[in-house]
Amino acid sequence: MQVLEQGSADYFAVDPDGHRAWVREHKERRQVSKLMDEHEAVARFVADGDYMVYDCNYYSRGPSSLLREVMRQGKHDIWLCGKFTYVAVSLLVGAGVVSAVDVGFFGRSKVVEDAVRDGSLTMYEYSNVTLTLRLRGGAQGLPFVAARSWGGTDGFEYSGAKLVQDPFTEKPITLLPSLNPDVALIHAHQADEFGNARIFGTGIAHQEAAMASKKVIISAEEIVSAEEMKRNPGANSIPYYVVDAVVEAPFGAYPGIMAGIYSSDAAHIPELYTALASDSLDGYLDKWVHSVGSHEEMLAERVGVQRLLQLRREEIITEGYRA
Amino acid sequence: MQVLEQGSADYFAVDPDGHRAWVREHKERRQVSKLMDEHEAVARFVADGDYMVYDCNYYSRGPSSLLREVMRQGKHDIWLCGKFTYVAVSLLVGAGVVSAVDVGFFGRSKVVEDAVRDGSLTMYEYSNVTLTLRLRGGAQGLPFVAARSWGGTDGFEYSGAKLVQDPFTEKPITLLPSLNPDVALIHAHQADEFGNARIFGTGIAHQEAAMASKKVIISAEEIVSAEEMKRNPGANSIPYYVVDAVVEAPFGAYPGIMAGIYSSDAAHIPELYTALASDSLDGYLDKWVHSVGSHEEMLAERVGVQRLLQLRREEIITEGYRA
Amino acid sequence: MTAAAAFSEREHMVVKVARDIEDGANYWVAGGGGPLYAVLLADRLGYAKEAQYITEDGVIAPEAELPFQAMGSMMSSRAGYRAAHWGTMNTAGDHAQLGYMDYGILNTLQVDQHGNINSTVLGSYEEWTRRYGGPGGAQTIAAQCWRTILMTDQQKRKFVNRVDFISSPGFLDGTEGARERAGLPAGTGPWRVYTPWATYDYEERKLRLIERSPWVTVDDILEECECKPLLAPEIGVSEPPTDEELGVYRTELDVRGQTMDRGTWVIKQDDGTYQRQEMGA
Amino acid sequence: MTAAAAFSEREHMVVKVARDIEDGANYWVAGGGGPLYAVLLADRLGYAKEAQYITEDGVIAPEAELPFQAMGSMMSSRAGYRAAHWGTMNTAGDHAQLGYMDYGILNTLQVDQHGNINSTVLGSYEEWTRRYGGPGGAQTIAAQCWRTILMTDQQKRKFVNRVDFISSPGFLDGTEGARERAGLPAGTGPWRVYTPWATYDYEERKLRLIERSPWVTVDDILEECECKPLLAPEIGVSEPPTDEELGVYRTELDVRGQTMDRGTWVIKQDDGTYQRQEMGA
Repeated sequence: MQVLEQGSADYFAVDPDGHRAWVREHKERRQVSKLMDEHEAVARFVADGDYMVYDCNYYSRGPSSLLREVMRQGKHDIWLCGKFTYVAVSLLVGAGVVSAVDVGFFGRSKVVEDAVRDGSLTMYEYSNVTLTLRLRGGAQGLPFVAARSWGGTDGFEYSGAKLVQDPFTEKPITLLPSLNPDVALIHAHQADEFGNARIFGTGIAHQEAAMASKKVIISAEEIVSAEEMKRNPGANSIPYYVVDAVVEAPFGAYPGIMAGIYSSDAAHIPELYTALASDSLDGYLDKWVHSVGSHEEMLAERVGVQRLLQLRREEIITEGYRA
Repeated sequence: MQVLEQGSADYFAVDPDGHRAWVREHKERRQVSKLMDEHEAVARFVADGDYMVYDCNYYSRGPSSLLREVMRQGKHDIWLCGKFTYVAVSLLVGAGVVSAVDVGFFGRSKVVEDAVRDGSLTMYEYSNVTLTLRLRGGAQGLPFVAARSWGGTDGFEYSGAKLVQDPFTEKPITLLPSLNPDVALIHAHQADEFGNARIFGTGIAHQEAAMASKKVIISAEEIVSAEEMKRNPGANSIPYYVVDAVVEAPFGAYPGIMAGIYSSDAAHIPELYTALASDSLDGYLDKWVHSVGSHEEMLAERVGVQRLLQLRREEIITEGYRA
Repeated sequence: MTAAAAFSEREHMVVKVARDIEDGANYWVAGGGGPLYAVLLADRLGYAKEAQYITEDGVIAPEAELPFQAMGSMMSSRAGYRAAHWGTMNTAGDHAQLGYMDYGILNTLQVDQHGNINSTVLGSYEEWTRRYGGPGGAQTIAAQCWRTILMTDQQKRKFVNRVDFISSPGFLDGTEGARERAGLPAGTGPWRVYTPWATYDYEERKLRLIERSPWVTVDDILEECECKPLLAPEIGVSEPPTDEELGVYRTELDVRGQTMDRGTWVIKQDDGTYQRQEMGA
Repeated sequence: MTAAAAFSEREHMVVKVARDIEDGANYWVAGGGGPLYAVLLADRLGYAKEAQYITEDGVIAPEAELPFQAMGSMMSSRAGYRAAHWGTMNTAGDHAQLGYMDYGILNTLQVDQHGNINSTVLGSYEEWTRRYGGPGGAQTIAAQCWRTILMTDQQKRKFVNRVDFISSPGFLDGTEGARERAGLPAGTGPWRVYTPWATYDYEERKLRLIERSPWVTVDDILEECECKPLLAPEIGVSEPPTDEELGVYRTELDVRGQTMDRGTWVIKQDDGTYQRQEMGA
């Protein structure tokens, strides 16, 4: 199985045996409460220098309240898994959190261009599916994952991929290095105190991200009893023993949609775009992140009850978003 | 990526491009009715010489009525994916259907030993998970799947596996050839006429088997409307466009359990074991397969209403087995 | 069906794609906007009621509740309404890798004579002038769907000899078997490029002009191509959109005017010819 | 707790395993019977209330509704009752490959001095005398759980120098790093073997006797080993089961007498010693 070509870029090191050792030493197999507030969860489980993944994005079931807390705590030197993300990359870069991005897709912005230009941000090239595949490989405890895509692109050269000769068909095939992120942030519809979590609707790679990562923070719209979760185990997306922290976060996806519960805040989008089109995100970040002490304070001071109720009212479709 | 060792056995040929071509040409992308009776489904979609996979087994949510129809129609020269199967391998071998088995696990029997000894049955060595992994590879359109297991066994030599040097970690790792079976038989709790199917509870590799296979027959306890299936898309295990035939088969798992609907028939098990312990299964097969024209006739003539109602009554747990 | 009196050029492009949607085929549509609208328009107008689409987040064959909210064309309850199946991104990727996607439809920033697609940088990779957001889902769509359809504007800087960066694969260097040598599935690749002015196919893996819009000449088109496409023996003329097509498009799909408010409009003249008119002019 | 007056030797073995279950650890249990009963017994007796188990069909941490029906220890509603998660076989395999399984417990047919396991053939592969059903889940359990526990009978033909066929991996040829060279995860391997007469661990990857049952001598055990195990400096003596242990075991778990009805029984004598007695004798 000959290596025919390989990318020349650095990639986040893959080490399945090291990951297994971490799991063995750090993952709690007892069913114990992991409930904590967002401040404690991010302080304990997001470290400067971590490789971080989050599922979905700032507009759609993303862990927006956790992302704001990461910015509020001034985490830095984060290597980000930038799959299927519109504005979150720009926000985190603008807040000084990020020093490297594995690019799947992000919304172009001046703040990102400036950071790349001044050398404070390094880009590694992938695509959405190659990143979700890398997470799949990590979620399965494997060092790599095969793909019949990615070969032939110029991104290949700026990635950690290798083109090898498949020893079965003798055709060329791409191997992507697996990802075991240091930390995953995932927003769920429901979770219990142990970390069992339910996500309804589609997803990008929430199960893969949770299974692949060393540390997992779940925020949830609703904390339900473990007894309730056990009544429908087939609806449970993520099992407790991979989860390190559970944060109650109603409207945690704000300003994004939480399908079946509330709509996205259409009024917020132009505000964000205006900020992104400018030289600096400081005004936006000050208003929505730094000038409030917590997610709840942001909801109370910046959004308000009436708007929140209105967002719930606008989400008229609920079919399929209940266990 | 050097091949360090490889098994010397034949394996069912892996050809992802050939499979893609089959999918393109044969899989119906329209939402059309595929409802048919078991006779037509098996006559049209199980061919002599096929590689066949079924999910679960004769005691637990297996496609028992379809397996009996395969025997009734005298299919032969079938290469069987023998994962997680107790008596089904022996039944199919005893009925003259099978000429090769990829062994994951089966219940030892005289009929299998005799067939191997007289050369009419060839065994290839795998394990349960290596077979479900091979199906996963097939379900993902890949030629192989990596595993950190199977190396070091004597079965390795009698399989299609290869031990290669992982070009990322430089450690040895096993590659298993993917499986794209010719035909999959899967029993579901619910299906609609187009082939969308719901399976509740655990499974062995029902989604992988369906996605990996060229032809897919779904039998279901209940045919529900497509409208009903669309009310909870997250509960739908298998999408219509991979399915070729839908067969209504109440008590289709008999004598096995259909979790949440009916219990296994405890009285049937000793009868089957007695047959398996003897030299021939002819008596058992005659009674349960050949002397009845259909699954419904078997239920009516050999089981009876009272027993069926009793089996429903015995299945007291239903939590989690409804959408 | 009445030919519309006024429409944007981009609306014309979406309508052209909608008319070419193959009934009974599967489409993997990238993101929102034109690609998704084209498939939905074909359905709503009855052109291809049995074509189905899959989105990047693993929605299979939904009955989308229109219109979408802003940023709501994926991962929203409206977008996923009454689907056959809800999966994830890897579901969509697996099904594409298995060959279930007859077509992929993409918007693109820059395309070259061999159908390669750039959504990464303008300029060289090390000395870029603009940094874009990467291939997203397009890379997998372009690699694995049987036929890839591109939608883009007809501008010289968008039709280049060689894209600045291959973010998503076309026919690569254009030689026979180049995709297969790069590890991509056999028999896949670019199929059509639609612009507001023109439609292209490929001959021997090289872009070929097959149709023009009635308000432009072949020379106008070639003027807006750095890479000179091959020319089909006969260059067809596309039918402008009808009132019926635009009615559905504007009221149910592009309700926020994403394709309507930008670019150039076309006005039908009394003599039956069409005149381009810049927005705001 | 009262020492039981009469019990089967296999019951003794299951109770020994149950007492050694580590609280707060994850167990991947193979199939039904002894392995599953040992973990459930540890839970019901309060020895390890926070140990959890995973089954081959992907049930994680169930509150199993006992007793099971025949053939109902997997893929049944009782077996999966009130679990934290319902997955599939690949779920169990993935979690094991990721290192979430502290222990695996297996019944086995034949084991050798390095903990290799045979469940395929007796005799050579080409000229076998008995053909068994293959490794099933045991191969993955033995390859990937951190520590593998075996349960088997103490018979000379079961404890051999080299198993006729390695269906599931132990320490392979016993050399250091042999498992890693075969592509298995680092730091895994055989941990204990329990029989009705004896308990073994491994020293330098070789079987070592550490405990005997009170009704047998070390010589009795060695007599029933083709492969001669190492001997621990002190050989402990196992505690026979108590009435409490057997009460739970017989009424809730082994209700059809799978381990009770076969093999040899042990009767406590008035002088406190134990006497073996063949069933039916």
